[in-house]
Amino acid sequence: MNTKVKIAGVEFKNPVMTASGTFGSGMEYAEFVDLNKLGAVVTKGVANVPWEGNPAPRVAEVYGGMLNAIGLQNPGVDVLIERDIPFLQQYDTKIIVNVCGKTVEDYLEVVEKLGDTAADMLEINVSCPNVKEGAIAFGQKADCLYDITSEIKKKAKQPVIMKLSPNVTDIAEMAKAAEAAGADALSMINTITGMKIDIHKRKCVLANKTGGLSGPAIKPVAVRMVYQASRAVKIPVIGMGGISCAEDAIEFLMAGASAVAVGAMNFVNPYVTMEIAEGIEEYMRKYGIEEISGLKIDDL
Amino acid sequence: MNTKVKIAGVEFKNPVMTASGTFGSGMEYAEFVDLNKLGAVVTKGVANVPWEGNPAPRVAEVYGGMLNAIGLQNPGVDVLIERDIPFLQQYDTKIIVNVCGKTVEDYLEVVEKLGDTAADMLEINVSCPNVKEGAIAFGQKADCLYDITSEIKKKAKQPVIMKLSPNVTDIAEMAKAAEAAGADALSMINTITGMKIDIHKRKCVLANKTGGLSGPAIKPVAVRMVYQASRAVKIPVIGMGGISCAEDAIEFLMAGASAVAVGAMNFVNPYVTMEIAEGIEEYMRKYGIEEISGLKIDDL
Amino acid sequence: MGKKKVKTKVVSQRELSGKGTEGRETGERIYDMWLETDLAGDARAGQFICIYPQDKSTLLPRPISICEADRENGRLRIVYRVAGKGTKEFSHYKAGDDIEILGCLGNGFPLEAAEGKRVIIMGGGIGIPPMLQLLKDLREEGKAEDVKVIAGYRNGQLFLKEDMEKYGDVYVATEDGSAGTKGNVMDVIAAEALQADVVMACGPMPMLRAIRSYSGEHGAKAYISLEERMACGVGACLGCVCRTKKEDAHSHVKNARICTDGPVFLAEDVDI
Amino acid sequence: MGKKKVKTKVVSQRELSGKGTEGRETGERIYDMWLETDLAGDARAGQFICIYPQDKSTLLPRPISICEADRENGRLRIVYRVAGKGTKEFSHYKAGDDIEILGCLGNGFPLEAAEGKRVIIMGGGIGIPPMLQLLKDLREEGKAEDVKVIAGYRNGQLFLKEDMEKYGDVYVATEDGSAGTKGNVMDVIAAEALQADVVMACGPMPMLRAIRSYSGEHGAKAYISLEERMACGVGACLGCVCRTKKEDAHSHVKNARICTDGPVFLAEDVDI
Ligand SMILES: Cc1cc2nc3c(=O)[nH]c(=O)nc-3n(C[C@H](O)[C@H](O)[C@H](O)COP(=O)(O)OP(=O)(O)OC[C@H]3O[C@@H](n4cnc5c(N)ncnc54)[C@H](O)[C@@H]3O)c2cc1C
Ligand SMILES: Cc1cc2nc3c(=O)[nH]c(=O)nc-3n(C[C@H](O)[C@H](O)[C@H](O)COP(=O)(O)OP(=O)(O)OC[C@H]3O[C@@H](n4cnc5c(N)ncnc54)[C@H](O)[C@@H]3O)c2cc1C
Ligand SMILES: Cc1cc2nc3c(=O)[nH]c(=O)nc-3n(C[C@H](O)[C@H](O)[C@H](O)COP(=O)(O)O)c2cc1C
Ligand SMILES: Cc1cc2nc3c(=O)[nH]c(=O)nc-3n(C[C@H](O)[C@H](O)[C@H](O)COP(=O)(O)O)c2cc1C
Ligand code: FES
Ligand code: FES
Repeated sequence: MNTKVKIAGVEFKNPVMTASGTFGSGMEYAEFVDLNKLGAVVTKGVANVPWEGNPAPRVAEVYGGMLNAIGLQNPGVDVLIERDIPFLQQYDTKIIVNVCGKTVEDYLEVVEKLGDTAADMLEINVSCPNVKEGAIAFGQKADCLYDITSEIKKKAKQPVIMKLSPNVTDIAEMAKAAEAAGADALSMINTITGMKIDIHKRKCVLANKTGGLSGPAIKPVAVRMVYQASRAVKIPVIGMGGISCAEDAIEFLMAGASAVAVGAMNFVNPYVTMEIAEGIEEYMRKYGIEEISGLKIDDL
Repeated sequence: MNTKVKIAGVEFKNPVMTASGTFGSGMEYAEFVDLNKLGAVVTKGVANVPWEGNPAPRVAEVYGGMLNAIGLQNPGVDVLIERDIPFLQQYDTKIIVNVCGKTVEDYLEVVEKLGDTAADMLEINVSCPNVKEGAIAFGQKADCLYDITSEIKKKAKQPVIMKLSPNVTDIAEMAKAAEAAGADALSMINTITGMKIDIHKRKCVLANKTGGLSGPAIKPVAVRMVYQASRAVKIPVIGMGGISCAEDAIEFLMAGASAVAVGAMNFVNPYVTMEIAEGIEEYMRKYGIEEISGLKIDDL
Repeated sequence: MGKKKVKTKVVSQRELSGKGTEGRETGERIYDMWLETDLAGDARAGQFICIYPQDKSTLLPRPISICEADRENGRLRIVYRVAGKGTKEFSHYKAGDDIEILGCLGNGFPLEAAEGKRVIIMGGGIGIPPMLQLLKDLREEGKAEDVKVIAGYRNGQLFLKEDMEKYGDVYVATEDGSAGTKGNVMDVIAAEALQADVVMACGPMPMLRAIRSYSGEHGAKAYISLEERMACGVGACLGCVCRTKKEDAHSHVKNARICTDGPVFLAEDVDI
Repeated sequence: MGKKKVKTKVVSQRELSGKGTEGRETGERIYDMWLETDLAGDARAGQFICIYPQDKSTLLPRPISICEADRENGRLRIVYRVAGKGTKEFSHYKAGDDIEILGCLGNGFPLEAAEGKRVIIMGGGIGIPPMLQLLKDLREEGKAEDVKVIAGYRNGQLFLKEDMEKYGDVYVATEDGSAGTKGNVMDVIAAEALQADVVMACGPMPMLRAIRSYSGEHGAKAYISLEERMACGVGACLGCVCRTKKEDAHSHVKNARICTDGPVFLAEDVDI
């Protein structure tokens, strides 16, 4: 049995990754998780310069999940390169750096700076719903997505994963646009825009009013989108959205994902990524499945 | 204190309605609920002719909610007019008939037949994600939505509520299109398309593969959409999606809804609609709010 | 007294597949629970109740057949298999716990159809529980000419057999041949050359299909209890349909609601 | 021993605001729970733990301060107010129940800052609990020149007052004037003409702001414990930030994480 997966030429020891923004730079969870046991650590979105993000409250709990409006606070790519990447290099796991920006130029600057680092792949977040300056449009309009993907592909030294927004009418169309522009892989879903109102305080719980919904509540939507997108394109899809256990991860792999990432559930169970990696193995053993790709069901 | 609300000239004794498709034609829940206590009963979607709907399994449970792919099974508008409307007329509640169709002509036929009935309002479902023949496009493209709304408005004798799909990039744009075409009110959200895979049977739980997600899991998305849409248009919005208690209903009313509808939670608590109507009154009493419209928070 | 959602108390619960019983190694865990509720007052054999799990990740009620109804004392018995999250939760309930149920739902078996007839009751696997109350009612009404019971089990774990034997002879079939006839309920009919005018049955789909063919071939009326995933349990959501041969009177299409028009159907009326 | 998520047993729980205590009618329900866990071994005053509710509609852990740490016997005490779903669930726990906690989190109060200083500890409302362990530790270390305690309550429901009095005099303020000085903790300072080189405090934001101004005006160092909504509790999600005066060393922006860089901050460093 073999749990290795290869995505755009990069080999991962298993298909379990951390979802960007939910695992810090790996450092914070290294006390709980043996990072050597993960396919990859995906870091928090990083921009060309430090971002302060949104005012607090930034998180709110909702039924079966949470809303967040962190607003992509980050220390800037230079700090990531000096501090976080070297930290992750100590471990036998792949490093995927999640990139955010307000303009195409912002993205390109980060991508170029990352070119000579140990980052194995770049994940381009064109879908964060919490940034006002228009970044959201990149992930919600197929032509914008096409353009930014092509630009990034021209500069990127590492394979590029485009991380798609679920807040769209047609995910397959977006997936195709990214593929056509040269994306090496896709990841999905980012959070679904939501809102919570405190009816006693008579105001939004989040300072930013709206925030991104994640956690088990969104899993059916995520599975559906992974299914639709993975069957619309030939490039691999990394699936995420509400994964809380190995069974959930397997559901994504069956739907068509080549790997999975775990987000909000790290907060509920800091050991969850390792448990999922083990659980997938167990399932494969039980059903005599040799390769991760054998989990995919072509004819669902 | 006054719990009455007026939507497009129709007066409801309170803002609590049943969500289409979750309350049959009222008959099924009349054993549990005193229909006289509800603002309105919204009937299951009805077409010009009987529809068989999708094969079973049609429902699946997911975290904090359910998927359904009923496929709009219905006995056709003639049966509704002969059997269901007279049944509802026995009660002191408003009757809203939910209308579905595959073509514009289908819709128009139903709308015309309903013209001389006791139906108080028509709710046009342009958003059911489970019908294959293209009906979905009406609710996912602003220009199609505009066209079908104008056509229906030309024929409809009753005020028309356009029920919007959440499976769109920009709900405010859709809301504006419906308003521009003459819609008297909007309702939202319909279900979000999702999927569930049985990893042991290795196939989709629903025969239709995908289904519509409803229940508490979708509430934050629904509140956000009601907020965005109600602030983009001047016509009233009826809010729904995951309402399970009075607090949830109040959240929608604060976000900008003029009334609310309760769907999947009827299945969990058949008395929930009545409890919500009472709970809203209690809240108003506690906070000294005189009118339902006083719950809306302009400056959220 | 109509359908109601009520709080009820668990009177007792025990595992039927507990240690010492045979076949436990196959992993089937079967539980037997008595509930205190006045819904029992007019419960009919073949009806079911819905139980709401407490775990808030699971919202929908679980349909479970009435296995026995103590109408005088207001008690219902259910016997169920641990199949997933909901039934797993139920298996942890103890005497005195409060749970919420919706009942009594569905039509139940038509006792009047047994009048003057040779009746065979057939239960397969977790379809056996509703057969107990059916057997009791047929015995008590006493209008059938004859009532025989066939119970098909997977293995030697013969739950409810003793309970049913209080009311008549029980023919047993086991898949592994560890008791009774090796095979299924239909094999018992063949092996014992049993004859019936009316069959009433509940069990897995292949068994129900076999009964349907049998009834067609032998001119017997077969009443079969069907299962489907449910949401409302009361006929409102149209989630639980089965295909019917003719247009259904309520739906006006060839679909009937198992929760309200069923779960018991005349086999020749449905398309299974 | 580092941060861990562990299963722990409830040793005991009682309601501090139970019948017979004054002020119950205001509706504040305060509970006092002891947990058995070796996380107690190196718990510091001002640190907190996160408790995971069992109710699956609520997933995020609830941060609750350590009120007392029995380091030898491996026990932690928490005192909390029923504020919503999670704390309501906690209030139903009984001795022997298993619960899951994450701990010990955050930095805690800097005991070394008290060395040779006149220290005033201030707790307001549900900010009082962490003051108990802080007081004990300051007493036991014995390096402060003087330690005084001010506890601000809403009403006569003076929870934890007796516990704190074991370790020193406690000045009380109540909003309704039913005990001690009428007003808040700052009113006690004025009324009693108390002086401090170092203030360590936890309580509602207006109180912390007042302490911050006081410390500026009187040249005292004020260490204040902040609160914010949390998701991870371990510094990974950036959910729980507070604004800082200068660029934070970790974040490189003017935001620090309350869960890891705090919850205790030097008042002059934060922008509240
Ligand atoms: C009319 C009727 C009577 C029944 N009587 C009995 C009985 O007496 N004893 C018994 O052990 N079982 C009975 N069942 C089956 C029982 O309902 C399921 O085993 C149970 O719902 C499984 O729930 P779960 O949470 O354990 O499984 P999960 O798989 O976690 O359930 C997920 C969802 O699927 C539904 N579901 C799963 N399996 C079935 C099924 N076979 N039929 C219908 N819904 C299902 C659940 O209700 C739930 O909504 C009956 C079913 C029906 C329709
Ligand atoms: C470092 C720290 C220490 C704390 N120590 C104590 C203590 O010793 N005793 C005590 O009674 N309370 C304490 N609190 C507050 C306590 O965390 C909240 O009262 C509790 O989380 C409310 O949860 P709930 O489920 O009852 O309320 P809900 O309103 O149902 O909670 C919904 C969500 O909001 C969060 N939330 C709600 N109120 C607060 C709040 N005030 N602070 C942070 N998150 C909140 C919850 O954690 C949850 O994620 C502390 C908070 C922090 C940050
Ligand atoms: C607190 C938080 C912060 C996040 N930050 C980022 C981010 O910086 N970049 C990004 O692409 N996605 C970010 N996400 C989205 C997650 O990576 C993931 O796509 C989403 O949460 C769905 O997965 P989940 O349901 O498992 O959490 C964030 C999510 C959360 C909850
Ligand atoms: C079983 C089921 C059937 C439904 N049928 C219809 C329908 O016929 N027409 C329609 O407009 N919406 C239909 N809906 C959508 C609901 O009216 C409602 O918009 C949605 O379920 C969200 O509300 P909820 O989360 O409270 O269920 C259906 C929903 C369910 C669960
Ligand atoms: S379960 Fe809803 S109609 Fe049968
Ligand atoms: S709660 Fe996640 S960083 Fe503090």
